[in-house]
Amino acid sequence: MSPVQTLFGSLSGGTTVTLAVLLPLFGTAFIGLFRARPNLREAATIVTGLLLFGLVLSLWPQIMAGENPRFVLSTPIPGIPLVLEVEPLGYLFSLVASFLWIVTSLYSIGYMRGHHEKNQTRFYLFFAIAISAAMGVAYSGNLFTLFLFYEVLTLCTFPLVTHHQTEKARRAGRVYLGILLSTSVGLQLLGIIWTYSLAGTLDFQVGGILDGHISARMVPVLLALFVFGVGKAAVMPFHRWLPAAMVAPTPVSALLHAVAVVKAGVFTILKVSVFIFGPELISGTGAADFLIWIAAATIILGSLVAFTKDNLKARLAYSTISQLSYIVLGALLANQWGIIGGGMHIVMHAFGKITLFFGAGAIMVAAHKTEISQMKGLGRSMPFTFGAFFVGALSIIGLPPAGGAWSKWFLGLGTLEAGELGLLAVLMVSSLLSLAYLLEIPLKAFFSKPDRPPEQEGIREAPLPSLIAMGITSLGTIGLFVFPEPFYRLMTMVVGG
Amino acid sequence: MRILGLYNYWIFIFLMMVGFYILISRRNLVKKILGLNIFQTSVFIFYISLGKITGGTAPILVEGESEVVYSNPLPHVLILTAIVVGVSTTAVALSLVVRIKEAYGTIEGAEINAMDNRMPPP
Amino acid sequence: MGLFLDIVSWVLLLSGSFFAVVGALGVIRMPDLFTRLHAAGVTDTMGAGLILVGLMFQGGMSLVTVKLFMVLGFLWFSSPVSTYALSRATLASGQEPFWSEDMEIPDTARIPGMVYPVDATAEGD
Amino acid sequence: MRPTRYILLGLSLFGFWLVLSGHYTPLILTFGVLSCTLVCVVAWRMDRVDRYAFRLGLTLRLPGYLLWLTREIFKANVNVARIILDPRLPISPIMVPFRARMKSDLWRMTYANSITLTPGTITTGTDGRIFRIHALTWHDVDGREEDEMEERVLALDGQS
Amino acid sequence: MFIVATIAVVVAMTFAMVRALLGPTVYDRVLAVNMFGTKTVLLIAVLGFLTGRPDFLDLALLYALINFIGTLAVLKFFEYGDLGRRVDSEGEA
Amino acid sequence: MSEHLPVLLVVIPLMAAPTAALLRWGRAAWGLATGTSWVVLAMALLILRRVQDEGVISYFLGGWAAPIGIEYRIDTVNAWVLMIVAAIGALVMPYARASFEREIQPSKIPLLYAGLLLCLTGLLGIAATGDVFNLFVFLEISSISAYALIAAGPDRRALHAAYKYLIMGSIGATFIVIGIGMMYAMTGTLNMADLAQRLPEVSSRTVSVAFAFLTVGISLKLALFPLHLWLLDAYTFAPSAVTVFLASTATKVAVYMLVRFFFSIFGPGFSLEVMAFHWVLLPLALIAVISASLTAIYQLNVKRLLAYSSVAQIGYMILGVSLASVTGLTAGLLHLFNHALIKGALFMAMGCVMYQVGSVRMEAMRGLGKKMPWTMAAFVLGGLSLIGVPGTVGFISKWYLVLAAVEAGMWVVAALVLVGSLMAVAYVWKVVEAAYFQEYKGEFEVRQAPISLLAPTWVLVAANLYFGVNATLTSGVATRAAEVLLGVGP
Amino acid sequence: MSDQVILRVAVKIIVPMILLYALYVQFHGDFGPGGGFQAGVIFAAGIILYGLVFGLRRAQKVFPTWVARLMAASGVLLYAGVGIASLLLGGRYLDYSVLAHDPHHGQHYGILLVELGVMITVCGVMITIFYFFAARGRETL
Ligand code: NA
Ligand code: NA
Repeated sequence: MSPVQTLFGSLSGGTTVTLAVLLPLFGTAFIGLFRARPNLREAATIVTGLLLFGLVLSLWPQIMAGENPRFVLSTPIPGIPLVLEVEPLGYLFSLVASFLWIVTSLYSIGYMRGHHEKNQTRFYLFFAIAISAAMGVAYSGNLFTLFLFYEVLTLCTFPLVTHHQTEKARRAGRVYLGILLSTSVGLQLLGIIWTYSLAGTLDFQVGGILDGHISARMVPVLLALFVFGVGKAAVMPFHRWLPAAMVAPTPVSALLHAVAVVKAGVFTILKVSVFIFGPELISGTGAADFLIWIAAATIILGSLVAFTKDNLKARLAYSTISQLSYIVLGALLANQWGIIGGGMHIVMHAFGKITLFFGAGAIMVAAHKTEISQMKGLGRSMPFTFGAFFVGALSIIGLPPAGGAWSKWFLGLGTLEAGELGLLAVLMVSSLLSLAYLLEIPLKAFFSKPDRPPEQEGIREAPLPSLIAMGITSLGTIGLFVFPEPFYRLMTMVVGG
Repeated sequence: MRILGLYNYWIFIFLMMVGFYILISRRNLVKKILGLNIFQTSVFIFYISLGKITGGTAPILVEGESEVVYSNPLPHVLILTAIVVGVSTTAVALSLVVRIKEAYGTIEGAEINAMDNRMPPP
Repeated sequence: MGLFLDIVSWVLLLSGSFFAVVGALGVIRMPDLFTRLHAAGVTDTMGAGLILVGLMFQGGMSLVTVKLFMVLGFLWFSSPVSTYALSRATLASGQEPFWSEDMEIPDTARIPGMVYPVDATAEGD
Repeated sequence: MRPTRYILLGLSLFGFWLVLSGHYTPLILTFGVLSCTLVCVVAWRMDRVDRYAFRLGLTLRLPGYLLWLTREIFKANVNVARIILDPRLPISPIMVPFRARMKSDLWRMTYANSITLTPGTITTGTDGRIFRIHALTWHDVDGREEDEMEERVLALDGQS
Repeated sequence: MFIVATIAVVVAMTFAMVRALLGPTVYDRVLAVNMFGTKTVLLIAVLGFLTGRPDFLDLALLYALINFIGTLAVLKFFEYGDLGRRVDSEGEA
Repeated sequence: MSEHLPVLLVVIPLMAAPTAALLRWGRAAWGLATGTSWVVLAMALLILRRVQDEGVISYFLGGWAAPIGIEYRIDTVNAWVLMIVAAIGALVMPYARASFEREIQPSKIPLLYAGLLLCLTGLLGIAATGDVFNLFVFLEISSISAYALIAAGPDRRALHAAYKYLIMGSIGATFIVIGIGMMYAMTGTLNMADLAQRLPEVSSRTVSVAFAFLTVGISLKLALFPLHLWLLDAYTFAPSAVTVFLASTATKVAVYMLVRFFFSIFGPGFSLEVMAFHWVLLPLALIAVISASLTAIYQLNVKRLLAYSSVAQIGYMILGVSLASVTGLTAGLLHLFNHALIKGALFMAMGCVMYQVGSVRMEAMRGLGKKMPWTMAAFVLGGLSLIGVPGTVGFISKWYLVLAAVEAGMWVVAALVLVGSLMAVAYVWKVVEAAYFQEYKGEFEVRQAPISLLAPTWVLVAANLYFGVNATLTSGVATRAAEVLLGVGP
Repeated sequence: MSDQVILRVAVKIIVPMILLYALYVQFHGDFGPGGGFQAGVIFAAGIILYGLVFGLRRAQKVFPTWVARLMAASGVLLYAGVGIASLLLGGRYLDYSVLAHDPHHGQHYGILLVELGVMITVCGVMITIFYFFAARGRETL
């Protein structure tokens, strides 16, 4: 018996699933309770995170056994229950989110205190709610439930994005909420209701629910409603919210880019592709043809824009936009390798990008630098930070020995399976671009001479908790290259391998 | 009788038009109420005409006694009720006008609107 | 007897109608408020009186007649009071009665010791 | 404020009730008595508040006077109607003061209203014993009818 | 015969209306409206007989009463500017 | 006694109203009003349950049969509306105490409770009665008391607002009573069930005229665009508790009247096929949704902003009704309830602000996120519900509405509904930004609103969330009511 | 100048008759509904006439404001109370036949009481309204 099983073994699958969604909410009670005592407050977050991760892990045997634990919360609308159900893809997402929450919390302790941020209790509170929503997204048993948690995630990250409550934050918040809500309400919800009126159900089913209920002519329209309606996937032209959200504290960026938000977006698209439309409907009708090229365009344009940004966080943001469309591309290819690659890239990009953001945040806290051109020679003062940054960059580019190599490899196979050499070329060009815009940073830090040397005196490494967090994620990135097996197995279960 | 019934309808329509016209064309609050009253009076006349057509169609039967038939009180009651409603509305309206006059110093709708607009947006 | 009553009633109604119309005509013809009040008095006293009495003959000895009588009584009671209130209010508002310029008051019509408005006007000129 | 005044008032009101009612069941009669009592109470309260109580002018000469008045009213109406219908509209309006000799307000009001009721003359104001009379023509106030009217009203009061 | 009376009363009412429109003073209009009211009382009475339903007489009496009080109230309002004071010369204490 | 519930429901508040007016002490009147409203709620719930269990309840006043006797006839539709009105009443009364004490002269307070009770009586009566003329009488009882209540607002413009409402409301009432008279002239009955039976047998031209009069009249009472102008000032200047009450109940009952006349009395066949009312109302509803939402964005007074939003929300209800399908009517009826919860919560939150800050202008919201956290949190949650965020009642309404539009193949309508929701984001967020992104700059110390204001507010907020997550009951009743109205289903 | 003897005497004579007529209408109107309303209007008209001539203050001494308000309220209570009474006696709301042993009498009493309620309310409301308006002079209207 593992300690995990000792702790949670006695719980039934359905209970565990529900608990996984509710646990972070219980955590908020303690966070609120200890608002005057920061150490206890952060301890509450970490402990909740550990418990949550343990809870998620305890589901592993059941998932591997092919069981899908399920729990109906309520029935808001007759025929459309609010239901939680775990399948391998959602499980994969929940593993990533719950694990990275712990790491991000650890990092936050260093960052928020080092940066003397205000309203830290609120920060941890909404962070926990966001995780709860992310778990809800991961375990949604139907599209309705997913939409509910998707929107809750949008709303509870708003106070995080606008954490500083400045005029700039207010404007960013408007863009953030404006794009995410208008796409989800205006397009996604319409798609969902349309789906319901066609299929009479919103349940996620293997092979999809729409086949036979929709005319081939309308499939691309409905699919487009979802691809653009899931604003969190940041497919162009609905990507502006992600760079705007850069005003937030770095741990929030980590949450947005790696842990929950954008991942919830691409996860939704994968889910819709696999369980609502079904791979056969998409590939059979050629419905995704033009959408695939929009994803491809986003990949290239995102990389190009990233290239032009001197602000580190902005560059990372556009990098994310580009990388997310890899996953969208995988979902829209809707073939075996595309889906596996897309799912794997959720994990790989999460670990790689969170490492990069931790690095960016650490540079900001320790050296107060935000522009890449100012970072020349910083590597000597902060070797550990830039080392971790380098590892993260490798993963995003897709080079060994980082996990990103695997997902990019599978996505490449997916394009070949679809016979689209043009798409393969897009992937290659984008990787080359990311090689250029990401590796520039550690190279400058380690090998360039600072413009004004005296300025860098007194700069030391980031606070310890942040360093530990970076260590964990960069090691994880490498570990994922060595040991991608669990996630690969989950994804093969998704595609029915 | 037939002609009289028609007369009633013409009076009804005429009063309705006149009342409605006064109601919408006057800016003076009291004149508006006058118009409203004429407008409502037209309805009473309309109902009186109804009483002539349908009066006596439906008698009240008292349980226990066979066929004790009273005259149909229904149109009468309806008119009376409508009058009560109209009078109450007029009373409230006039008391509002009194208090508007106290508060604004005028009962000209245009002037009151101008004063309202001059005040800071609510 | 019934015919006789009917004829009486018709005569009353007809003459009442005559007075009502004539009085109303007077209200239009007369030059000022006070003189109009006289004309209005015609409709209120004779017009209403004859018509209502005419109706009483139709009503016979019944509650209807009692009520008609009450209507008449009330009209005859209230009409002079209203007339008085109207003329008084008009005078109070400063409006002078119409006075034809070429009018003379014979001495026989004068009450000793009274000052007539016409004299006051004449003296003022 | 004497009780007899209210007894008299109550009785005359009850007479009024009986004429109107036509239903002589015990229930309705009871209501009648109660109603008259209630009205008397209100009248008493009014008298107390306004201190303006006067003797009820219930006299047997009243019907005779009313008959005479009706005849006068008819005569005057014919006159005024003739004026109205005359194309020349032969009016000569005049405002004259009248002296009224009645002691009681009740009879002064009766006199004033009688003047107004006969077309051709209207009472436009009273100040003590002086009435201001407006006449349609000066013939209307040559004094003869008015004097007779005054005598008859005085007779109602028992003054003459 | 009732119809003759009805027409006569309506004609009288029309004349009253004409006077109300002509004015010229507000008191002329009050006179006209008051007269219109008393003629309405007559009309109700005559119409009751014309239609064979003389049970509207209560209404006629009520109307006469309200017409009377309304006239007094309007006049008092024009003269004194309010309805609450006493109308005799002593004024209200 | 339980068979008398339909009439007791109306008579008890009717008796409480004059009693409250006689009480000299505001607190005593408050106690009476609150107790009455709770009793009424209990009765409304009992009625709803009985209707669910046993079907239509019919009650003849005085034991006379129609058409002389007045029938109180309660099916799922009225039971539903009764429950909404009673529930809001039961929450507004306790809320009113502190609010009135701050905004109203003490000597007038008992009269205001009397007014609220009378208005409650009228609204309940409209919903309970099965007699169209009786409905008119109750309509005017509620309207006249509403005029008086609005006029009690602290700003002098409340008087003018009440006057304008009175004029428009009375025109509407007169149109309605003309329509009722025409129906009576044609059929000789005022009973709704009898009317429904006899109207198809008579000349359809006169019926059409009656239909037109009723439609215009009810639209005025309903504040349907473009007849909505009275509502704006009325909601803006009325005392806070009155605004809460009227915004959550009065227009809802008007929608009920519309539905009752169109579907139960004239019948879907006549209303939809002969008159095709939905082709008139649908565009108006859409214009209401879009134009009122757009105008709301530019308001500088939050109560006025919410008033514009109400006009838009009425548009949603009428939209659902004019889609004329089971899903559409369900959406409309569901939104009756849901919007009552939403606007109740939002206006209550504004009442709290009025209580502590003395203003509900946009500037007054600055920094209140910190100063009045519970109040503003309630506003945010209510606002999310107004927007239609999943997990709130607003979402359920939008769901059915869009579903009905999609089912009817009206894609533009579906899209416009969602666009309206996005506009709601814009105007709700203006308040949120003022409260949370700006600093409080007032001179005096602002404290948390008293618990007696916050508790009812949060009950409504909780209801917004609860019925947003578990709408089985509400949508079940609404669907059944829609089926009753369309004459389909069991 | 005038001493208003005409108005004062006329009012003192006519008001008691008006009041009695109101009560007559009240108690003879039970075979046709609506008597209560007319009676209330007529009664109130009598008081208003008195107030017009003798002044608001005196009218309020004869007929205090609180009495008018009490009447306005208690009439409604009476009206509704009769209905409740018929419920308590086992009938339907406003089913007066249960109010007495003989259903016919019961109906009679019921209508009487209900009409009385109507009269009291109408009268109270009208007088209250008159007091409201009479208390305000031209300055305010
Ligand atoms: Na004379
Ligand atoms: Na005369």
